[in-house]
Amino acid sequence: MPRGELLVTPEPDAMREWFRQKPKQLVPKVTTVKTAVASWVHDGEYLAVGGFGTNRIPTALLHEIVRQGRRGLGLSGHTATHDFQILAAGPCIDRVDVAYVLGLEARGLSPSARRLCEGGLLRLTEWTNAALAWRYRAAAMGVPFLPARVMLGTDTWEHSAAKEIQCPFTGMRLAALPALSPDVGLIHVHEADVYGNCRIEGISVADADLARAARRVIISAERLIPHEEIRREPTRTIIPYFCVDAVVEVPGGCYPGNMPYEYFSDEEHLQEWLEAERTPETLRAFLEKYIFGVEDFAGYLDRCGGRSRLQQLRRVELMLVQESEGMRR
Amino acid sequence: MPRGELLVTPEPDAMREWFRQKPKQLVPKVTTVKTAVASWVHDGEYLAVGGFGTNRIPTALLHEIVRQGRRGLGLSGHTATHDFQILAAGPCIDRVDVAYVLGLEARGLSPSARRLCEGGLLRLTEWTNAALAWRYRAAAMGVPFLPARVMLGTDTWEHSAAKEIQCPFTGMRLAALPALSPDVGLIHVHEADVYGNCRIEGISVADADLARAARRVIISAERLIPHEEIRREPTRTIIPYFCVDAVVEVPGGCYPGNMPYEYFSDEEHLQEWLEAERTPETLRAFLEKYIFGVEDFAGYLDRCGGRSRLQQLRRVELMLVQESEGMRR
Amino acid sequence: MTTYNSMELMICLAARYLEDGATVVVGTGAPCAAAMLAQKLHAPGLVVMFEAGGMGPLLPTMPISVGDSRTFWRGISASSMTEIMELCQRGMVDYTFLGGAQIDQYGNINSTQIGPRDLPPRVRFPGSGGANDLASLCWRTMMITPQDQRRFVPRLDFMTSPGYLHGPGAREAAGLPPGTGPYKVITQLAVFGFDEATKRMRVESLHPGVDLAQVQDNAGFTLLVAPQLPVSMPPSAEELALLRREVDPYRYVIGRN
Amino acid sequence: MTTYNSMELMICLAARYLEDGATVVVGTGAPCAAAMLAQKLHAPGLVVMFEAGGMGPLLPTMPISVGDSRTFWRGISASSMTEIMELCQRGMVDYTFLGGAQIDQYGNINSTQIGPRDLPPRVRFPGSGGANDLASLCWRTMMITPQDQRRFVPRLDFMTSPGYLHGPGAREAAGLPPGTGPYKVITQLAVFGFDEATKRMRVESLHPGVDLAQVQDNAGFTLLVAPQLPVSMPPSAEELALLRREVDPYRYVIGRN
Repeated sequence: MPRGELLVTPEPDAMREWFRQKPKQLVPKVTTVKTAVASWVHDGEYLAVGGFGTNRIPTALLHEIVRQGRRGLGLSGHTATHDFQILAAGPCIDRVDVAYVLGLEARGLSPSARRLCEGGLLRLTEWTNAALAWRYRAAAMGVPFLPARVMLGTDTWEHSAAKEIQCPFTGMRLAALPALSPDVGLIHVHEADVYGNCRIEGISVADADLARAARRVIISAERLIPHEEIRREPTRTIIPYFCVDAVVEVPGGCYPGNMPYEYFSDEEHLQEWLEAERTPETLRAFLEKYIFGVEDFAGYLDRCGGRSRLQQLRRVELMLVQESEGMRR
Repeated sequence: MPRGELLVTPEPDAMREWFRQKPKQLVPKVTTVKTAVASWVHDGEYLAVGGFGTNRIPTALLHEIVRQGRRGLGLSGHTATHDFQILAAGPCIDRVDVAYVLGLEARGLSPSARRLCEGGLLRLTEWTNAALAWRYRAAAMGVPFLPARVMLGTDTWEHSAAKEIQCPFTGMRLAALPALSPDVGLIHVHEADVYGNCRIEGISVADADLARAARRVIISAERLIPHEEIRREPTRTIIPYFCVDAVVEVPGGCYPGNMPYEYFSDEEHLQEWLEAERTPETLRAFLEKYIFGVEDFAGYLDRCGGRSRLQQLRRVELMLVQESEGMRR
Repeated sequence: MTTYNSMELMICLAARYLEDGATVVVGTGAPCAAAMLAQKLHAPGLVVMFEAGGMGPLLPTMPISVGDSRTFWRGISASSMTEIMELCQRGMVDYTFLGGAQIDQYGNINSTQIGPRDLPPRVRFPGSGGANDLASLCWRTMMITPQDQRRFVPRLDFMTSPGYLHGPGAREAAGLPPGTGPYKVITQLAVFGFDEATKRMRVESLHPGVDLAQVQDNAGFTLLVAPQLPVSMPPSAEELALLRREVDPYRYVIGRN
Repeated sequence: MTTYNSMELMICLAARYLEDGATVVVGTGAPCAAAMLAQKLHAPGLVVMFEAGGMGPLLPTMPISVGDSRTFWRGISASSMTEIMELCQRGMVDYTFLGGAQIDQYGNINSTQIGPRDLPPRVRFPGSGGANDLASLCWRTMMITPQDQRRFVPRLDFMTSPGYLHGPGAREAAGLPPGTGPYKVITQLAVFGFDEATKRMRVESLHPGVDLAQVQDNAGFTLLVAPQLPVSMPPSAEELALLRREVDPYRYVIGRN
């Protein structure tokens, strides 16, 4: 019998009222990273981050959350790795629906994230990647739960906040996954227009559903494109504008992550992060240098090698150079 | 308490065994319409048709089913209009999960379809468009049902085969929609490679889910494209090849329907259909002329005006000519 | 004085309810004409959607089918049926329009069949399509329909789509989302709303030249009457001009009067 | 005679189980190397997928992340997490590979934490990620792992992902799809399968130079032993050449031995 804490309660009727009030006008929503975070992300709220791990993540938005000193945030951790690492460095978060955090996959575990978890500074409820993706889907569909065949029989199940149900047609035992409507969804995309219509190239992970599930959505985009271009190929719109509250244009906004077709991950810098986390003191110095000590994300990019570094990572992404050339340990 | 007949029972475990056996090799699947229908559509099976009404429907495949004289078919009727009309003319079908059949929207009701329904020659279970779309989705997800907030409280509900459930988190009363796995899915797409990887331009209706729900899938495509082209833009693949059993290239294969970006519907010919249905005798003559009396779909297109007619409909689609120029009543 | 026919009147009346920035799922015909007209008048930001997946098109002409390529021409998205229905289910759609063969005093609608419920039906209609879904999920349901005793009936032969079912609280008890339901019914004679307390249909305005008795004579159930009963505002010259010249130049809909 | 390290041996052994035309969801590291190697040997039609959405890529190099752009480079589709997980849930995926900190005799796996279950954990690991999903939904689960008493434990500190749970019938009773479960475990010492009757782990082959006592000494539970106990077939020169030259030229994985 699952006994994990349900960090966000499914409330389809309350969400219906919320979505009814959400503006549907085509009004320009372009703003700065600073203003977007100041206006739309508040202490204590529950966040969900698009992309996957180090891939297509909204790094610029996450840095700004740390820079503005948000506290007491909740997080949906469906393979949140560098994103979790950034928020844990704050530390901005105090509770997590966790499927996969802490690790940066093959790169190792994040010491500061471990300190948070093992120091008892986080409330954790266990889930799986699919469970969290389906929980967004349930919210996007406007239903309070979805059935699934995962987690059953394990401690992951016991420490989740799922419930067991029986299929009324087959009698099958199923997991019921409660709809998850984050307060804020943060998503980095390839292209957006000023109203928030978005395109993503490559895998979309869970972002189509996340954008529909969240109360508020902040989009950072590699580039703005004309609204007419959206209308020229409506098949490619993965997020419609009325889901979106703010749009910021941040070229390189996923750095040091991998933005498909744009630039590869900066493995050296990710390694520098991990090493800086060894002690709270080295982490502090690192954050001072890269986040608190710069005005904005452009300042961070400059300290990381600026345009020439991004150009190099673009060559790696396009496989114009051998990836061993300084890109991995 | 719903008392409609459940025409297709959800059996996730049996479907798992089916999908396990389905070949995953990249083998060419291109064949003819005749062979595809002969090999993959059998008397008594349950069909579902892609597209919507008169839009992006696999007309060539449907004609061939009539031409080969299939009998006793079941049909998922989520806005199946011209497709239903064709199968009803056979008559190839004896049972329907019905959300919207008979009518051709604003064009009027199909007399032969009415004769079938009102003559008691069809077993009908009532559903809605969304319910049938979500029933495909449930099957595509591999779960036995999905919850929804439709049909409740009406006669549509009473004559459906849905069931009521209570949400384990909120206590809400919900409709449980049973997964629908058709024996055969028939889908017309813009582009496919020889293995069955498909692209659709414009609205996808319920076809992404249908292709994943059906035991067997026959694709007709406006044109084949090189496999390398699929791999060049994997973001655009809406149906992956391993869902697909047969691929046929049929330019104009949706005629007299509307193929987005390719050609508009032929309203004159659709009107001719409706008028021919007035009596069984006039229908017989019509079918003789257009279906039984031709070798294949190319023969039908020829009798309908061939290339020059399609060219004209292309101009209407692209709005290069006024649509009033002979395109509508 | 401008002359107009009933269809033109009904479309103009319907258009006025669609405010700027609202969302509406429409079918073909009069509802689509009303939405297009609203966009050209007071509601350029009205977001029009179609159940097959079309979202926010710059409608170049009236669609023939709710799935044809006009429904997503220069749209903001060419999506899917589940996308649109899920938008409705999570509360993002303000309005929808339904049609049907019969309507009762609670705004329940029959578009399935005439005759006793045991199969085979005496007259079979298309069925729900997306109507039941939209009537269940959108905030406010409207109807543009001819009115007579055969259509305004005390008891439906088949309840395809939910109005207020059998009265106050019935929708919520059945599991339908709270706060939803029929909003306006527009006929050739009058505009109807629904009484807050009883959820029964009530006359809210009479079209020019129509009296209350005439409206009641053309209904098979007793109509409630609003405390104020104004005359429906006839189409303005501007409305008619836009409707005739830009919305429906080939008179597909307004010619059906 | 060719020399090879343990990691190379484990990857080559794993690759041989992946037959042509099968589907496999892999993570980074050894499983991905095994899948790539299989493709270059006997299974050019092995369909490799990644849980974040990558489907059937022409893997140019080993991905660093299961969501990086290599995972869908020239893929047949760049899809989504739900697309991949639903493929698994409806039975279309034959194999998956898991990793973890602990495994028990039923093939249950812990990748969540070490120490008592009450929070805070003594040592916290990443957690399930997609592991529990894949172990629940794919037909056959494999594991490539170093083996010692700390990893092969009588009782997991936390059961992240399901093996056979507590024995025969337990998966089905819990609601997991019938016919699924752990298939092979490949360590630096031996290859293990699972006994049909008891669902307990059993030694099926010993790596060259390893004896059964050594294998048992490195397990915290009693191992069953297959009736036939051959020596694991060492990597061929061809396997090693492809693994070293084409699959992992920078020794990201095989250098970790």
